[in-house]
Amino acid sequence: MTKMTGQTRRTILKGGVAAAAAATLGAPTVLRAQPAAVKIGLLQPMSGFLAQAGDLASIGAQFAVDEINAAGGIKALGGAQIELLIGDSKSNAEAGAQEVEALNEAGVVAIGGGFASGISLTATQAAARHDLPFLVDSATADSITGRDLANTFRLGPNFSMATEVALQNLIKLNEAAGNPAKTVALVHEDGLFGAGLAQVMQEKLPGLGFEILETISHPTPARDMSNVVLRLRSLQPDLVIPSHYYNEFVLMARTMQQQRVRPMGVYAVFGGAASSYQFVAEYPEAAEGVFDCNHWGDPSNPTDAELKAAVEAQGKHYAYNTPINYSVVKVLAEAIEKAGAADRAAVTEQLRTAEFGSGVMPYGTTKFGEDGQNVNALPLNTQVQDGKINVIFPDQFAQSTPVFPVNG
Amino acid sequence: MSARDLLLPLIAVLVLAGLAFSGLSGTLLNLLIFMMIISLAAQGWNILGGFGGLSSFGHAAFFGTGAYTTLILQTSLGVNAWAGLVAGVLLGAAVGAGIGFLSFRSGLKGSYFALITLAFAEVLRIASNSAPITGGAAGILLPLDYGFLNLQFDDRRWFALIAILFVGAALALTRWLERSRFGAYLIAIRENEQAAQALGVDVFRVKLGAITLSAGCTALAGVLYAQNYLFVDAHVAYGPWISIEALFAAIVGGLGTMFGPLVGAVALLGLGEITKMVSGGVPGVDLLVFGAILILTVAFVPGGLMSLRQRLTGRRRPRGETALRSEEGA
Amino acid sequence: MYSPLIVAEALLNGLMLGAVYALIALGLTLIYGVLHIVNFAHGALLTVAMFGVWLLAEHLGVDPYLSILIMAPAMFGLGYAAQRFVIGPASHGSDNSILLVTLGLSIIIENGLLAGFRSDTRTIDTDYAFQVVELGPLLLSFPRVVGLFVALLSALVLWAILERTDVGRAIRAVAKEKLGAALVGIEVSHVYAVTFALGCACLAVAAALLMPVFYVSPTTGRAFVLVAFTIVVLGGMGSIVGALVGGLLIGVVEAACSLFFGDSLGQIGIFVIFILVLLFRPTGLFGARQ
Amino acid sequence: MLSVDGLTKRFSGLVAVDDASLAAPEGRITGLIGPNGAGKTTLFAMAAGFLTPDAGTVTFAGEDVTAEPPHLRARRGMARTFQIVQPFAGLTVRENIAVGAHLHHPSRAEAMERADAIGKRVGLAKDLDRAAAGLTVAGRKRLELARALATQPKLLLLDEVLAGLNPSEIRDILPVIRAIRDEGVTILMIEHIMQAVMNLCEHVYVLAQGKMIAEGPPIEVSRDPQVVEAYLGHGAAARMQAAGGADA
Repeated sequence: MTKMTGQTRRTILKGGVAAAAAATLGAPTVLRAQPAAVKIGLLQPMSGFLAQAGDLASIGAQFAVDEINAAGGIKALGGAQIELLIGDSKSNAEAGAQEVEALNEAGVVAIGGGFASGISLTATQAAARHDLPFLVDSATADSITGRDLANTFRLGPNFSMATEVALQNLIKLNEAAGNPAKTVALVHEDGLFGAGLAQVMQEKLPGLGFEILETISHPTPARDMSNVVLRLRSLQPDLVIPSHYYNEFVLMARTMQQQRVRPMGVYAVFGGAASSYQFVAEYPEAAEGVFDCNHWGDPSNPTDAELKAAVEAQGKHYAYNTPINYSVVKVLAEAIEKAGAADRAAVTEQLRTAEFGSGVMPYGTTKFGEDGQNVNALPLNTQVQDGKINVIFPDQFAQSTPVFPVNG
Repeated sequence: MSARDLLLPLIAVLVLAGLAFSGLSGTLLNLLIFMMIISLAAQGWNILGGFGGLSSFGHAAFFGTGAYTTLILQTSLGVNAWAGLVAGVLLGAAVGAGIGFLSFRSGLKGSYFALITLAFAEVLRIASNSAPITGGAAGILLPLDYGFLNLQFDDRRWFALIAILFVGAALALTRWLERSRFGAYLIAIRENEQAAQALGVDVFRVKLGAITLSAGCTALAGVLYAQNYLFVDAHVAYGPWISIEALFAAIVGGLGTMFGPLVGAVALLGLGEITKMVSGGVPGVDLLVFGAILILTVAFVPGGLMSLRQRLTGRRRPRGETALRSEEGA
Repeated sequence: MYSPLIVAEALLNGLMLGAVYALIALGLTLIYGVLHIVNFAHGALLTVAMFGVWLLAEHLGVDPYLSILIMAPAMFGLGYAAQRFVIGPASHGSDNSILLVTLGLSIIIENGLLAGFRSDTRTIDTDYAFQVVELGPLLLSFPRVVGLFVALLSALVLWAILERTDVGRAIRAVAKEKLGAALVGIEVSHVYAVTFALGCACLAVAAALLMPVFYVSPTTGRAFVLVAFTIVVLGGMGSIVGALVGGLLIGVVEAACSLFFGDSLGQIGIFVIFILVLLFRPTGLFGARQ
Repeated sequence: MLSVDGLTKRFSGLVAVDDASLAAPEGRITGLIGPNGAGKTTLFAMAAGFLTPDAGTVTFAGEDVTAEPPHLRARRGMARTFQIVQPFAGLTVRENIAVGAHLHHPSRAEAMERADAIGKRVGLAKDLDRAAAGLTVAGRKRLELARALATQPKLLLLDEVLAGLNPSEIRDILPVIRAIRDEGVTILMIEHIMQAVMNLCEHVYVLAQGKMIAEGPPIEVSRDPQVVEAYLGHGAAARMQAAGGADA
């Protein structure tokens, strides 16, 4: 890792007041005579039940910052370095909003991240109070960008976009195998994420020729998945479409293995574990063959492999949080570059009108629509094959062909 | 209650308002607002737990009802925020009366009362997490729209001022409790229910009145919370965190005293910020300190911070102490 | 709606999990029966025991079931110290204070674990975690079958301790007549602490039974503590038999609820039972009428 | 003023009070005596509404109050003290008495004023600002009495207010009780101390094993050999006569 030089400019905000105090005590040490550093905020759950996601996200964001700084910083500002301030949303919406206030006070030009929909909803609104541009990473609720908030943008795809792609690909998958799958069971966590996704599926699947046998909900955290799996055993659906967070996904997959429930496919949309290398590494048998339609880095982009290596160098398992937050920082830096000033309004204006790269995400050019949603955002379909997570759709990114039905 | 009785609440309001307008940074102003909200919740808790000796572990039930009510009315019926506030307080009070009716009719007190309030709050949390009217797990988001009628202000000092005024009103309410027959009856019940009954106190009605007032006050805190963050979900509204914060602030500050909950909220949240700063943001350390303070308070200063002041000035009023120990004789 | 086979298996699952619930509730009800306190820190202490089991497995490679031999004495000691040196002295014997002190204790434990271990969920991977015992057409989870038998065995051991040992006799004496026991020379605060410690040892066993199939994070105990309270109230505060029967019953009810109403609403079922019992039969099914 | 007719109370099979009747006529001091465990306090609790009888009626000032809860009886003018004193431990003596005074004085200031006056009358003048928890046994007994008096009762039910006091303390409090009677308050008292019963009561009831076995003027009852031998123990009659003779 040659790019991670000594000047890591990562500061974790130590609580709201501490940040304010730090801000008044003067900027951190600046090497040599340089233009004032540009501060970018990253809001992630560094603690709480989503802490793993926040950790992976911060690695990606820091990687981007180091890369940009090593390449000479923001050129339009005379090579100003970027300083990344990480705010801990503590995995809850209220703390997220409070951290936005702290980041505002610390003088950031823009904020990226959010991760969960609930947190992103309040955080973007808190940022709007200060006209602070906020680029949401992977939070998927449609409503995040549908609220006339001029400061709010989203890099990744929303629910509607993702489910549309996921269903198209599902049909393709099924057709290629001669349409063996006809019945579906939906298993979802009862939070914003899982319930929202299940609702979309319930509306769309019947029109596409699938029969929904049952929709099973469970709370997060779940103590036990054996009843859920028992119901699956009784229903014998061709497909199981789950939407839950990491632990529950793992619990369900392992219990299915135990109870010998083997549907034609487990087809996750934004699956909590289905495209996580931790799951694949720890429970290869349970993970084998699982499909996911999720945020995912472009496998043909060499930086993606570098990010994976950087994560693994810290003894952690790679997941999508790293590449998408890498890309969030890249897009924000580009917007600052284009604005030519570390000015919130100017950056917002650029985000609204200009076009950007998409970092390591497979979006081509990033262009934000009227509502702030990246119109080119695209989830990728992956499948766990022989202990590796391979992209199977769309074709231009595909690393291998899908195996379906899995139990055949 | 005389005009003189209102002097102290008035001074408190002036000091706090002066602080709000003293050019605090945004973060500190937010902290002040949050302190006022927790203070209100704790002031509500104090009416039942401090004056009435009935420790509730489920004040979230009232807080959440206040928060949800105002946001639901505003987002789906277009009611203005002030009407939402009134409705939130009334509905919160009604939930309090309902829970009180069931619990007190069955004669629950002590641990049983604490546990049943906790269970009610949990039922509400689970239900609101899936009911469509509360937005299910998504919660309810109130759009940003500044204006006095919307109870949203571009300059947050005004919001702080409104919160401070409500805290002042709750202080006055507490002072009234200390000066009224209702309050005397409530304290009498805390100290000895049977003796109070023998003296003509309608125990059931006084308790019911206390939980209704208490719930209304905590519901108001919920309304302000919702109005401040413009968002609630099941965890924020009905989660155990607020029940615990309310109880902490009231006990640490001084049970059954007028200023206890306010002092407790300011001290605990202030300390929480300092702990976070010192611990370098290690999660949990601030709450760990809270827990230790709670135990130390119960063990060594059962009268709370307010009793420390009285000890220093030599006045003795062992109220809080007996509030904690009231069950001994029963 | 479901085949009888599935229903039978679900109910059996519930019964087996209920046995572990019963073990958790056993500690709680024992403490209540003798000390007359509601130990709000019970869930947090369970979490401590689960982390203990996890640490032993993760760093020393100790099998979760074998770790009972280490964890039960360790939790016994911890429980003894907690009651003798913290809860007892700090709460001056009043009901309300004890409730608050144990609440404070649970917050300290939860957040201490949070600071030390963060909120990640930890699991133990064992070969047998997802093995099944085939009982005719039924597939029963091996760890649950173990859970059922070990939990029942532990209850038996606890009963034997209470009935057949000197310390057990002292505990029963204190439970019945504190003053009288003190007068005949029993050191009440010691007996209190031993009782509390026994309750914690039950938690250690429960933790070891849970860990192969469950995960632990600093707040895991919360999910169990309200279930345990429900069982204790249902069985009658202080009744050992009540806790056992109540635990098995709640396990089955939970399984049935979640099979027919889904896991999300199945949770409400337990709280509703809890509230109804408190309101209409606060002495529980096996408690003495007051 | 008060009459109870055929009161019966059972506790899980045991009959604590069995078909007991008594009357406390207006303006007089009536006594209720009996050996320990006779059911006197249970009978009292039913009269004041703290227990519901299984059978029988309680009539107060001509109205049936059997089903009324205690606080409503208190409002009618029935006040009681407890055998085991029940002070509001955390409050001052004045505040304690004021709770009783509040029954007819909603204003805090008035209630406090009344409390002062009543406190002085029962001899607690110098203790008014003390915490009730800090009182001596005698002080607590006086406080019980003061609180009950503060409700301005028509009928006072006194449950062993003299128990635990030393002779000089008893001598101090007897005139206080008599003065209360002289103001027109009817009194029904449970008492163990025979000296006091002979001294104060105009009429006495004897309860034993839940049954009313005798009634009449104290002298007569004390001379009833059946009462003496069966319920007050050997030699008690002689003691009572001696006490009564010396004082009356």
